[in-house]
Amino acid sequence: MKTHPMKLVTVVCEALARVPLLQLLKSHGVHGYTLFPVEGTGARGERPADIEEFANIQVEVIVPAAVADALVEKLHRDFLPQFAAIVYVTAVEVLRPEKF
Amino acid sequence: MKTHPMKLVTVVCEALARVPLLQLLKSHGVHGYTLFPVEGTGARGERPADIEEFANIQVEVIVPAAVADALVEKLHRDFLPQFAAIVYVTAVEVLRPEKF
Amino acid sequence: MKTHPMKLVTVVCEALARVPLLQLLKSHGVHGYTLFPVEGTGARGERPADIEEFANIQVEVIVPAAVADALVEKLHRDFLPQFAAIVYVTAVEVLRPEKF
Amino acid sequence: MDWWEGVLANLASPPIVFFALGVLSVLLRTDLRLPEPVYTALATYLLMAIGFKGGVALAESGWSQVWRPGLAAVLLGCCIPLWCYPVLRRLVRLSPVDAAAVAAHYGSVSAVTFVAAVNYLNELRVPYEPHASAFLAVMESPAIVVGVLLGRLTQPQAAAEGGLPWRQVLHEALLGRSVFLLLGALAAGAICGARGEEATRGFFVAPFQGVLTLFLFEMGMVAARRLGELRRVGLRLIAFGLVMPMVHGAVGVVAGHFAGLSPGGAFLMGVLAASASYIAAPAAMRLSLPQANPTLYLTAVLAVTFPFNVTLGLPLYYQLARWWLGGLP
Amino acid sequence: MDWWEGVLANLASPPIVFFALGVLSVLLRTDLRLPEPVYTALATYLLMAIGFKGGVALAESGWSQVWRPGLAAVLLGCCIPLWCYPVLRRLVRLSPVDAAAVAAHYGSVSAVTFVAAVNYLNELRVPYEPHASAFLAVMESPAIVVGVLLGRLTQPQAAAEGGLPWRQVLHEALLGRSVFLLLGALAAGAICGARGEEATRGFFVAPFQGVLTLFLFEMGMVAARRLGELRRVGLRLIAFGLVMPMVHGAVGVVAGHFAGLSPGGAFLMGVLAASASYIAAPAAMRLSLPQANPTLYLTAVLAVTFPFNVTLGLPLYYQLARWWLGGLP
Amino acid sequence: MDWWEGVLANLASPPIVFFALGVLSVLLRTDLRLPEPVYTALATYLLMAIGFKGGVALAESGWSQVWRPGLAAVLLGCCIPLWCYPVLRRLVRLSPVDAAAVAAHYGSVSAVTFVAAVNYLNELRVPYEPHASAFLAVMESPAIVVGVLLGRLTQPQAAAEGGLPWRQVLHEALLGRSVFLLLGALAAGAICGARGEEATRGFFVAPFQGVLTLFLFEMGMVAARRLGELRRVGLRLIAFGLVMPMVHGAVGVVAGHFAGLSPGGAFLMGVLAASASYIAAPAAMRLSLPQANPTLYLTAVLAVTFPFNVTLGLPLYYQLARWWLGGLP
Ligand SMILES: Nc1ncnc2c1ncn2[C@@H]1O[C@H](COP(=O)(O)O)[C@@H](O)[C@H]1O
Ligand SMILES: Nc1ncnc2c1ncn2[C@@H]1O[C@H](COP(=O)(O)O)[C@@H](O)[C@H]1O
Ligand SMILES: Nc1ncnc2c1ncn2[C@@H]1O[C@H](COP(=O)(O)O)[C@@H](O)[C@H]1O
Ligand code: NA
Ligand code: NA
Ligand code: NA
Repeated sequence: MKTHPMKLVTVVCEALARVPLLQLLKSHGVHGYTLFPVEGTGARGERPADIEEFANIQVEVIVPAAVADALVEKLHRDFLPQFAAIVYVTAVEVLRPEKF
Repeated sequence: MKTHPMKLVTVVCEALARVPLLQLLKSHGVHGYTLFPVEGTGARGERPADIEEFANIQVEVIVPAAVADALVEKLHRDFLPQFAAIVYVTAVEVLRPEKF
Repeated sequence: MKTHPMKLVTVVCEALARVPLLQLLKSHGVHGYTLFPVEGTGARGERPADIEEFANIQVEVIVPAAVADALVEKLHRDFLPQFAAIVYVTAVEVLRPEKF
Repeated sequence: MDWWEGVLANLASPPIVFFALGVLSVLLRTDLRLPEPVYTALATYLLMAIGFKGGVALAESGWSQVWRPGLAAVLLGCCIPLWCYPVLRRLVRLSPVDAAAVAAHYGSVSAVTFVAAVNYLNELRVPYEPHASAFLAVMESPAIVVGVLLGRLTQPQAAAEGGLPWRQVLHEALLGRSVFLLLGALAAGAICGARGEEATRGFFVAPFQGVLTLFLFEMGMVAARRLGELRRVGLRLIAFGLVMPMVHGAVGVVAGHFAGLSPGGAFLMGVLAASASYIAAPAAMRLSLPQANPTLYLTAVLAVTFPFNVTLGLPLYYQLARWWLGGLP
Repeated sequence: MDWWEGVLANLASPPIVFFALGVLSVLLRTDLRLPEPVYTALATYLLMAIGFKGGVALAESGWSQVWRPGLAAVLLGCCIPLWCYPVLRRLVRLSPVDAAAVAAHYGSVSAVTFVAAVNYLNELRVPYEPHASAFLAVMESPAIVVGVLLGRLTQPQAAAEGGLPWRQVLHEALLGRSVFLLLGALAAGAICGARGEEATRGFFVAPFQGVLTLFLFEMGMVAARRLGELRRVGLRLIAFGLVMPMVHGAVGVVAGHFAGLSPGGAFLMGVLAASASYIAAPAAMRLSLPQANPTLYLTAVLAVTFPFNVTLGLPLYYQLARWWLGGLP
Repeated sequence: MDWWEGVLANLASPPIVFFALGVLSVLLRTDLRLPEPVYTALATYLLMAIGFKGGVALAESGWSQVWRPGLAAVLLGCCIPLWCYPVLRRLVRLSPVDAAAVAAHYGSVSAVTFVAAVNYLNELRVPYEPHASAFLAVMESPAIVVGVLLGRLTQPQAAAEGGLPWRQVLHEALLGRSVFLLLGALAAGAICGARGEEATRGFFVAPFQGVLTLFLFEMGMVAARRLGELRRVGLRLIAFGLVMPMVHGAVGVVAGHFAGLSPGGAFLMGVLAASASYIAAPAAMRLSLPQANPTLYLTAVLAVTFPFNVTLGLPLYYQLARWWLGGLP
């Protein structure tokens, strides 16, 4: 089965950043995303999942490499300075590349 | 520490496809899986996590490369045409390869 | 945008191992982690998410390659013999490498 | 009480006001959200409570009074998809498999609409057969089976090309979570009897209307989140989702009357006929007729028919029962 | 009843005892945890219940009695941040943007503290204006708007450098989830009236104090999880979080009295002024003044002011009202 | 009432009927599922309610009446693992560490079984010591400590090879979530007294039996999901899980009687002895004796002993108390 290389961009951030993050993704032409409710600890303290607003979310989007570059650039400039978040990119292989 | 290359096959799909998906995995001799309740948006609309049946799940299985190929083939043929889903494959390194 | 290679170490284990696992991570100088409540099936039976104590968690940490090696070694020696768990490592690219 | 008074009384009842509030909260993008486990817990509670109370009543009234209206409910469930299908094919211009799937939804029933109707009668102090939830229980599955049959007959390759084998279709239709829970709670009520009801009154009876209010608040959000899809389903299907419930409501009231029910009971039968399933049927269709487009049926049922029924529909069907059968305040 | 008796009565009431138990469970690392959906469900219930009951009362008492204390509440909300800001700048030595954010929190209100205060009055059988939750509803937003204004005026580049545009700031302040839910439930109560209250009494009234008890148990854990951050915020901010509520409590009691409230109502106004927001304000600040450090405001509000208010604060503000206004047991 | 009548009365009570329904829903693969947060919320509620009511009673009855049966409970908890261990080694043929782990479970207690027993007495209007939940609270930990001791003594290298240090074992045993919650709620009840109980009656008392019913419905599903593991544990362990509770039930009734309890209280002591822990003990064993196989103890406790106790066990232990001690209806 032929698979096609794509980039999986992952953002872990405070749940309050949900709306701005999804808007940012949309404005970059991302066609879909998957969102996980998570708990976490990082440089900016613990985020126990006891109150939704103060917990974390993880958002994953699969995009072509070129889009990934632009998206990461944008996240670095406009998202990371404001919110408790980390961003990373993984190489994946997808079926049906036309979807992404 | 010696680690061993394996494939992580990820399926994000509507929660209603849970039983058929797990059956398909089982019939391919997959020894284990991990399942996440998720929210998502894609070509087939938003899937907010408000009613369990209409939300998404993400299922991850770690398998040897050969099994991954067969599994992806099967998913492509029998699963993707019927359900709102995406499938992708990531290269990972595991401990204790005999488990997978 | 320049990204930097790191390792994502993933542990899927029984929820009861939460405290020992987080202690182990902390003692290895891990600066942050992300934790998902998950369901799963593996060699040691099904872990449906019906009672929190008997469900699974997935913990992900991003660390430099050297730390990943030491961590995996430690997990192999002290964690895997005692708990129902799997461990795997993925190559990722991060922004702001000084955080990890 | 005329229709307009009935509408106002219904619109000013806590469950409906909070339903509207839920809709509004989505329209205003307030970020309110009730997590999925809360939805599941509330839905489970409502089905358990209504089934249990129905079962206690069933054990007291005995089978002799139940089989005729029960049979009427099953027949209604089987027949509604049969006439919805041609309407959906010709007037709404859906593909065969989409028409079959939508038809199944309108033949099946919505437990929450039924609960709101029972509540409406209680508010007006109108008597009705207390075992009426048994009709709800038996009316959920037949239309699903008929719908799958329609879909597979009209598109024979569909059955081959995916979709569950028949054994599993029946399992899905007869043992879906809501059908099982309702039938199970009915049986539990019949077993435990009045004494069991007495013991659990503080949980299943006293807070019931309040829980329904909270649940309809959540349903308002659920429905409103699908409003955006309205433009994808077309005006014809929207019209179907408004007109057919009225037709079915009328048919149901008449059927209930001829099956021997009191005016209150006939009203409930009308509500069941008018209501459309949004849990059991979508789940079954997704697995049994996967080629059908879920946006069509989910949107029609959740964003059109359900809101219509709980706000304007209930008083309308009540008036029908009042005009035709009399004896209602 | 003197102050000490009042403290003991409050400390021995189920909500406060369970609050302490929640704190203890975190300190002893017992691994107790109530999942987030439970928190959301309980918080929604409390806001719905209190808003609904207030709305029913509002419809009965009429607007004429409400506008004066309502206006007082809004004015208090606007002014508190104005005097907190210089205190936070000079005495607590926060940066301008941090001072603005913290000031917004202390001008806004905590619904749970208010609910605990109402409970306290009910326990003592003290009468109060039953529509008082309307003041809670209108007092949540103004301080948030003023706080953002302060932050952006004092650091003009902040507005440019991120943070929402003003339209969204207002949306966040006026349609945050708790403001919307409270206002909505007030409207619902006003629409449904006494009859609607009667119907939902078994859910919104009978179990209310017990639900509050369970919720405060969870709040004890939530607060205690932030205790570890206390050393990050500095003694000065901790002192602020203890002293300012007392000042505001006194101001609020007086304001309530001059706005025409009964002694019970004036006490509630004092509690509102003294309380600090831990949901609406943090959410709004995070999005509107993202440069402000959330550890500062969250810790001060959750780990200092909230526990102080529900344990020692309530009896204190009650004594103030009793000494100054009389007529209280 | 003879044994068979007692069985029927128990089997027809709402909690047990819904327990059976939960089991059935898993056997029929209905896809019903109550999410984990609902489980946690219900379990927390039940422990809080029972502990709180017990604490109120404790404050009234005073320590003098409590210490003898309390001591009996602790002693029973310590001794049961001592005789279970050789039985599990020789007759069931488990390895030393597995035998120790299973023994700990049967010495510890199940709060839900206890609650069902209290409910059973209430249904029959049999009086019992209202502070009996104190015995539940003190009987949870001792067996866990003894079990870990047994496991580590018989396999000295086990302690070295992993497993927590003793300080943490004790923390786990004495401050596990259910022990802490029960003891805390007992203390809360003792502090708040009758007045606090009055205030929270609408939450902790009125809906209690209904909540128990919903919880046992979920427990039915939880237990049934482990039925598949039965073939992994062997017939001998299954027999152990059926026979030992009867032995312990008899011992507990006698011990309760000699410790000065009323027949109703002695029955409850019998139930405690007969019950086996499925939360506190598994969690503690997993961390303290990680070499033990969790499938063995979880399956025996959840899929064998728990269902047996709540269905047939309760009426059986009741009959024992009735025959031996008299004075029961
Ligand atoms: N090294 C890491 N590995 C995995 N997740 C992390 C790591 N650092 C931070 N995170 C996640 O990112 C969130 C925000 O991080 P921070 O801004 O460092 O507090 C944390 O709450 C964690 O969920
Ligand atoms: N580009 C994407 N990146 C991440 N997840 C996606 C993407 N596209 C779709 N998904 C997920 O896959 C589900 C099904 O996708 P679809 O069939 O396109 O609606 C969506 O609900 C998302 O959870
Ligand atoms: N092959 C696999 N792929 C994905 N997850 C797995 C796999 N095997 C095990 N797991 C996860 O790891 C947990 C512990 O595995 P085990 O110790 O094999 O029971 C399981 O409950 C699953 O969540
Ligand atoms: Na119908
Ligand atoms: Na305030
Ligand atoms: Na025991």
